[in-house]
Amino acid sequence: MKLITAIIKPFKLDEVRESLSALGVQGMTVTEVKGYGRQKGHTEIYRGAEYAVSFLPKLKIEVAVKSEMLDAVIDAITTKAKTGQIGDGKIFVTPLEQVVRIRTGETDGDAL
Amino acid sequence: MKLITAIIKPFKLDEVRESLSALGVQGMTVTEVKGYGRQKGHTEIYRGAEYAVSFLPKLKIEVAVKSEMLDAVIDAITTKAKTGQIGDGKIFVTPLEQVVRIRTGETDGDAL
Amino acid sequence: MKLITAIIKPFKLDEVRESLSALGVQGMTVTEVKGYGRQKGHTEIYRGAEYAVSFLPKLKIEVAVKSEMLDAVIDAITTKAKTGQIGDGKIFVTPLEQVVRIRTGETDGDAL
Amino acid sequence: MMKIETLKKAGIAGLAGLATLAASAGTALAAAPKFDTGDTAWMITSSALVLMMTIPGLALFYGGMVRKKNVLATLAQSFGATCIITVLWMIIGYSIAFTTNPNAGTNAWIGGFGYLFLAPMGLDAVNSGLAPTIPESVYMFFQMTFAIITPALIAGSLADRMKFSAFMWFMSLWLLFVYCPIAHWVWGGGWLGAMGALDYAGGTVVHLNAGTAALVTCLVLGKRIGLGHENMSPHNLVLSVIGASLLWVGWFGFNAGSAVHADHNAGMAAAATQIATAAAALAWMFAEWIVAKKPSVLAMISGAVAGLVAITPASGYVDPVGALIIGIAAGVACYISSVWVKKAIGYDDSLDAWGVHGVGGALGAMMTGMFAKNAINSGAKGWLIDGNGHQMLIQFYDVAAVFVYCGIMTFIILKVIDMIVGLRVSPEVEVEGLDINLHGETVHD
Amino acid sequence: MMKIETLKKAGIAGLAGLATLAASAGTALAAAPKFDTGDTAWMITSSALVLMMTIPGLALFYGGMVRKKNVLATLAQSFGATCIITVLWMIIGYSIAFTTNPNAGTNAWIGGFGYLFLAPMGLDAVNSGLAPTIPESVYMFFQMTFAIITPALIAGSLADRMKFSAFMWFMSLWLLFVYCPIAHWVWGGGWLGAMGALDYAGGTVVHLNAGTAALVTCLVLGKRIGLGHENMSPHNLVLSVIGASLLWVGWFGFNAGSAVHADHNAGMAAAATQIATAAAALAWMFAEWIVAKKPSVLAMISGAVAGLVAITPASGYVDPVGALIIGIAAGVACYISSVWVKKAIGYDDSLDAWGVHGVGGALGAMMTGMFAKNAINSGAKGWLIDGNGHQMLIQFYDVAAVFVYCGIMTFIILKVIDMIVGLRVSPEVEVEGLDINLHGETVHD
Amino acid sequence: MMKIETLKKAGIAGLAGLATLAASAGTALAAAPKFDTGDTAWMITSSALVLMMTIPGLALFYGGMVRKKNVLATLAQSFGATCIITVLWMIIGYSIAFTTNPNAGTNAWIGGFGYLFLAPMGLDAVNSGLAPTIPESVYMFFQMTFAIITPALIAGSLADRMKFSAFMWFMSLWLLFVYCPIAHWVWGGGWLGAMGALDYAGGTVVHLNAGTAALVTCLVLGKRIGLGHENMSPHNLVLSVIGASLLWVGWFGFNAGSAVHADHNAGMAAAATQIATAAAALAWMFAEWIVAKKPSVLAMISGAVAGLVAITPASGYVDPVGALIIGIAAGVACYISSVWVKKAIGYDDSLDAWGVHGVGGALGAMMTGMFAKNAINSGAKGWLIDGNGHQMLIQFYDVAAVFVYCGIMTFIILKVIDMIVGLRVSPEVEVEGLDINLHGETVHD
Ligand SMILES: Nc1ncnc2c1ncn2[C@@H]1O[C@H](COP(=O)(O)OP(=O)(O)O)[C@@H](O)[C@H]1O
Ligand SMILES: Nc1ncnc2c1ncn2[C@@H]1O[C@H](COP(=O)(O)OP(=O)(O)O)[C@@H](O)[C@H]1O
Ligand SMILES: Nc1ncnc2c1ncn2[C@@H]1O[C@H](COP(=O)(O)OP(=O)(O)O)[C@@H](O)[C@H]1O
Repeated sequence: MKLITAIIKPFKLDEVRESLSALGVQGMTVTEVKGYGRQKGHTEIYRGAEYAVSFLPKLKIEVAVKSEMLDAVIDAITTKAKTGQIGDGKIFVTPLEQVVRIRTGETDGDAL
Repeated sequence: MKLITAIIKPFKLDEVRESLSALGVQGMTVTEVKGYGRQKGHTEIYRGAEYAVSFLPKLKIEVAVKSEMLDAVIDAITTKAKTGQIGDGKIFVTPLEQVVRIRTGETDGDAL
Repeated sequence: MKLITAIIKPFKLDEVRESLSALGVQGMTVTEVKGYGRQKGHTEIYRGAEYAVSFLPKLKIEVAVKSEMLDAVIDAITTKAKTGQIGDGKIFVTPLEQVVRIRTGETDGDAL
Repeated sequence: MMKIETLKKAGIAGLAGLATLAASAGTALAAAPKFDTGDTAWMITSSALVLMMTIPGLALFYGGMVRKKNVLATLAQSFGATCIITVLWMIIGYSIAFTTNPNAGTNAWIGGFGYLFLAPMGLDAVNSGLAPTIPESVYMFFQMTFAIITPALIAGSLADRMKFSAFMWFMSLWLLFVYCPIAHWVWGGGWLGAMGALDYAGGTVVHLNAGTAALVTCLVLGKRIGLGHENMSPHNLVLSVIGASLLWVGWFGFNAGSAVHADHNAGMAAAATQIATAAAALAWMFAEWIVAKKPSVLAMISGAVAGLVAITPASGYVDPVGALIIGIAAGVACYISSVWVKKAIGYDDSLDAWGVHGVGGALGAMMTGMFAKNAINSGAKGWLIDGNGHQMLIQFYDVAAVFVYCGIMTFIILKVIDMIVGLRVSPEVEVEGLDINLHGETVHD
Repeated sequence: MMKIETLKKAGIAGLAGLATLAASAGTALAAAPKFDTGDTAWMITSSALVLMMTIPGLALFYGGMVRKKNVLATLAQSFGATCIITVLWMIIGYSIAFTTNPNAGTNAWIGGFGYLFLAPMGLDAVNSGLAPTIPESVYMFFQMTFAIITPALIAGSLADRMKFSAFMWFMSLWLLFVYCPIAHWVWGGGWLGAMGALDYAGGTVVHLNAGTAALVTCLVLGKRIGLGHENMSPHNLVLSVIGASLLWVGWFGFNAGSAVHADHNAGMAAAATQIATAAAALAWMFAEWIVAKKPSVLAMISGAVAGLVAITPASGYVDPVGALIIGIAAGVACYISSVWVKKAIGYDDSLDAWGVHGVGGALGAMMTGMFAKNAINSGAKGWLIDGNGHQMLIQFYDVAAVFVYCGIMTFIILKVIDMIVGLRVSPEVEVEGLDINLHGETVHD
Repeated sequence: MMKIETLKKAGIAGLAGLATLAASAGTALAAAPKFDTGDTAWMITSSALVLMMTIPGLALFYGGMVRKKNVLATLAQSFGATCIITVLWMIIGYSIAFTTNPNAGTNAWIGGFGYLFLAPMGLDAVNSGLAPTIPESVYMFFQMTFAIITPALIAGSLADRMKFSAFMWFMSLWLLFVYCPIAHWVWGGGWLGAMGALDYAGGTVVHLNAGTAALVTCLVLGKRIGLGHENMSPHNLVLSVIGASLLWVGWFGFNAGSAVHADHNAGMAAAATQIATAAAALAWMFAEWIVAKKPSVLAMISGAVAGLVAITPASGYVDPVGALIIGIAAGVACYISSVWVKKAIGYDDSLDAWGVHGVGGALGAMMTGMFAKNAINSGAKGWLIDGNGHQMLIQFYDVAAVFVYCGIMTFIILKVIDMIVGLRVSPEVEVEGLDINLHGETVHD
């Protein structure tokens, strides 16, 4: 199994979620994060002075999937989260050795 | 070593933390997240219209442990975080290649 | 590639970010988290009663890097985030199998 | 306002009235008019209360209802309107709205231009027709606070998407070309007042007027991006509850202050206001409780504001029972307009400025005609109690005149501004939020 | 209230007094009573200030102290209470509390039923016994704001766990069966007032009364889930500080307004209120600073409210030094009751409605007997300064009567409601939060 | 304040004046003075409004501007100052500031000591020189609210880094050794008033005074850790907007209340205040819009406060046009001082207490000399309109005297406190936040 971690622009969440559901992904976990990268941050004004805010609000989506679904999911996220502008985000894939569903104790595939 | 990531219901945190301390786990990192899954979300009312909030507040607990402690920890979390209702959450296990304690520079086992 | 996850004290963020940029790391993702560990928490007063807050505010920094940069980055974080006091935090390294840049679809090295 | 009342009084009665006032305020013959300290105390207090309705009252009521990314921009609208209108009112607004035009014919439509920059307003100046017992400085200030909140109310329908520069232009032009004339028509000696329209504190001049402008504005601007699928429920109702509460408290300056005396009319207006507001809040709350199964906090505070709006024109003319009925009607009517009608027709009146102020103001104006009671206000004769059905017609003329004139003028003003500076922010700005893009600030958390 | 005073005055003095008032308000012989504009201005202002105490004052004071998941539900309680009580007061409350029952015997216990829906309250109506110089519409409104905040105070002990429907029932029944009778006993012409009990603005009628009900309510409801191990400290003291500040500011309408005149009694009451409040805030703050090593913000604002409560019955009767002593005593006593006694006995008075209002109200009532000064209020003779020890006994009767009657009636009312709609939410709802479950809303962040 | 006015009036005029006042307030010969109910109503209201300026007004204005970790500590400063100053004012402050010292020579510098604990202040007491038509209890309370906000304003420059214990000491000593003497010099019968300095509501006594102390304090304390590279922009401008709005609303009690009558002077002061405030807000906003390309919300509210400050000394002396000019000047001047001068010189006046109150107060005092108009206030003759250039010199003496005396005394007081309890928190505490460390509380979210 794989753990897919995607950093996306906040207002893209709904579209991404829908397309993943369409693929049969039954769940995901979302975290509000601040991202730093090529995309330039905003400047806040304070007493006439400008202050550069280099961290931008992003959303981190974590999805655990069976290995065979990996490409489909990556594909769905990339197409839905893309705007073509700098700052669209990244997708990271890490190995997932074990999954447990707390409610039932089911493990791995059955737990997703 | 392993990195255990558990998604649980917020009000279960204290119980889980206590049972982990009991096992000798010395630390953990907790993040407020929003979860999407089988558990149905709430509906917010706005001007008489209902709006479905599909993401529910959850807590993500990350615990780095020595491999030999893995099962004990998973076990502790499952028992403590379980309510039996849909939405209790999941546990994900990922391989952890290296750990460093910033304060001392100690690594791996000693860093936990 | 590796995914480096560091838990640090909040006010150390700027220093760490600068030293990573200096190393040529082009991006990172930061999350506000609550940490539990050896460092003692605060006590809130409420109606004259003291209540121990065992979780302390920390920042989690996630940086995806090419394997060859791993040590340099770990080194930079450790030196910049260190205060020598308990609670400086940890660095976790996990394997990273795949990276995609959503905007361009570039993968792995090119995506960082 | 006192006006109607005084107008209608037979000369003698009128004189008598003024005499008494003068008497209770000391000798009327002194070179400098002797003002009534009680009336003056109450009217300065009322002015401060009405100012509080806009900042922070209205600012918070609206600010809590938008999404978090736009909260500061929404506060900036109420605050900015307060500032620009204050200055314009001092320069010309008061003059054209509340002073008499030397040409009687012209005076039916617009006031005089002799008070520019308030130049003639000396220490002892008095607006003898409209506020005989207090210094004109106080009356000018009291009316200024009405001139401030009326345009500011419009912001409810344009929330989340208008440029700040365009907004400031809009407030300025709308004040001069819509509010000032209409205020003069009804209160300042113009044709609607002469016709006998009853509008104690501004059901048509303030609320229907702002509501109509709000409706036109949201139609001109178009819908917000994401409306329908994105969650646009209030980001922080705590702010809205503070705002609604301060609107309620401040409204006593608005309605009871419109007596322009600290007297029995003011007292009755205060009582009617309190009763109608509570009744409307309960009506809307129960309506939603029945339909949506839950009594939302937004329902309670929206209902309260609906009640305040509807009782505004009636406050000095109706008795407690009349107020109770008007309140209940307002709560239900505004609930229907804001929840059902809006959805049915599909315009994006973001925070229901038309649904609450437009509908509530028109309803209140008509019900004033129904429940006005001569025993409560010698300046009025209503339909149901005093059998003066003709008043309903006058009220209708008032409503129609304000709706038509305001609607057309607002449309023109918006089109002009759109050509010059543009009305709406870019989609990127709208999606990312107005706070950081228009004002370079955000609420940290 | 003036009442006691007027009661006690010998006929002649009384007439003289009224004469002067009438005089200063113009000819007393006019068909319609001529009201004093200054008194009227002050009493409308006072009513608005007292309303502000409940919304947004009390709503925020309580709302900031609960956990974030319950903040909107807590605001809804203050706001909902304001609405339902306003309507009930207009329908029957004022009549049974502040009008005279034709049957003298019955009048000792309850007022008349002639004022239902305020039908007889015309434009020139005046409550000559209780408020001779202002329109009755104003006095009715002023007393309404007291009737609103008293039940609303109870919400402090039932926070985080009561159904909204049950709460609305509770407010309604408690107003009619507990507040109205007791208000009549002390202020409306009933037996406690006749006996000579001194309660200037409501130490027993308002605070001990609400506090006692709060104590009974939290005992009947039981403790909150998680009490003891879960962190239940205030989620946002910024809101509580705003609330406490507005309570403080509004309280001048409460205490100085109880003079029912803009006169020296009102002035002295205002001064006493300010002094006692500050002294109590410092007393509680220092007490905690010494014990818990830190001066918490909650300590300061709780102490301020404790001082406001304790000076309420005394405000029009004591001099500045008396106020200072009462304030210090209140700060320490309420600190002990809220922090130590509560923990010792173990009831869950969530926000210390009993600890502050019950204890502070009773303490204030007794200390009023001690420090009342005839030179400050001709209607009172206290123990320490005027040597009238008997007053202490009267004050004790007052305290005992309110405590016993309120305690029993509150218990009965709660049991009845529990049988019909149920008092407490389900454990799931309590754990997950009242905002989303009862009102379908949350504060986004 | 009335004082100057009365002082300057020729004996006869003066008597006449008092006579009229007395007349309008009933017979002056009665054993007990008959107070004017309208004036009394207005002055109690004004006192409540000015208290509201500090809590919650100033508390929120400052609280929203600091970083989130220090918001509660900042509120605690305004609230704590309110409490400690109230008690000290009752014990000795009022006596030395506003009562006459038996020794005429000494009286030029400090008031009498006969009013300790307000012991002589009976029910009918009146401060006949300064407030002839209201009870002294009211006047004492009104002046108390000025004594509260002045030291509290200083907190703007010491935010984020001072110990709470040191702060409470500072407030206490500064009140007694700086505010009370200066208030006596200008208003209480001291030498500056006698010299003819015009300061209607406190441009020098309140704002320049607090601003100067703020400047000295931030210089003594040193800069905040992280200044320059860390983001120290306001954490929640919603709070600051509420605060600025309540300051604005409350300021009518401050300026119009300084007429000590509900009369034409009060009315004119209110009008001038409103106009200058709006003009200044727009001036600062446009200045920033031009320079930084965006009109920030902070610019609007800072400008409004700058206008309120600058019009304070002038409010009762200038006409609307004068007010407009003063407002515009204040907005631009305070923008420059807070944004450019501060950066150039490099002191860390955290929230610009000096930049706004010091600069605005001094500017206002001088412009009062320029625009004071005898036709608006018979007690004043200004330079530009009345051709009395000499007034500019008097105003300058006033400014210089306050700046020098306050600067020196503040420095000494701070040094003494630093030796005894220490002024600044430890770096750890400063970095981690004052809320949790000084008060054991945090805002949960
Ligand atoms: N090396 C990295 N490690 C972790 N997160 C990263 C990394 N680089 C970028 N990110 C995340 O991806 C977001 C977008 O990256 P950015 O360089 O701004 O644009 P793009 O995705 O178009 O290259 C950043 O805001 C950050 O949250
Ligand atoms: N595939 C997944 N990847 C990541 N997180 C998931 C996934 N499925 C569920 N979750 C997380 O687990 C939580 C509980 O899952 P849910 O399906 O609602 O109930 P249950 O755990 O009983 O199956 C979700 O709210 C979400 O945060
Ligand atoms: N086993 C662990 N798993 C995950 N996070 C941990 C673990 N141990 C510590 N942490 C994180 O590191 C932070 C610092 O650890 P702590 O023991 O307090 O001090 P130190 O890093 O000096 O040992 C904690 O607050 C927590 O966020």
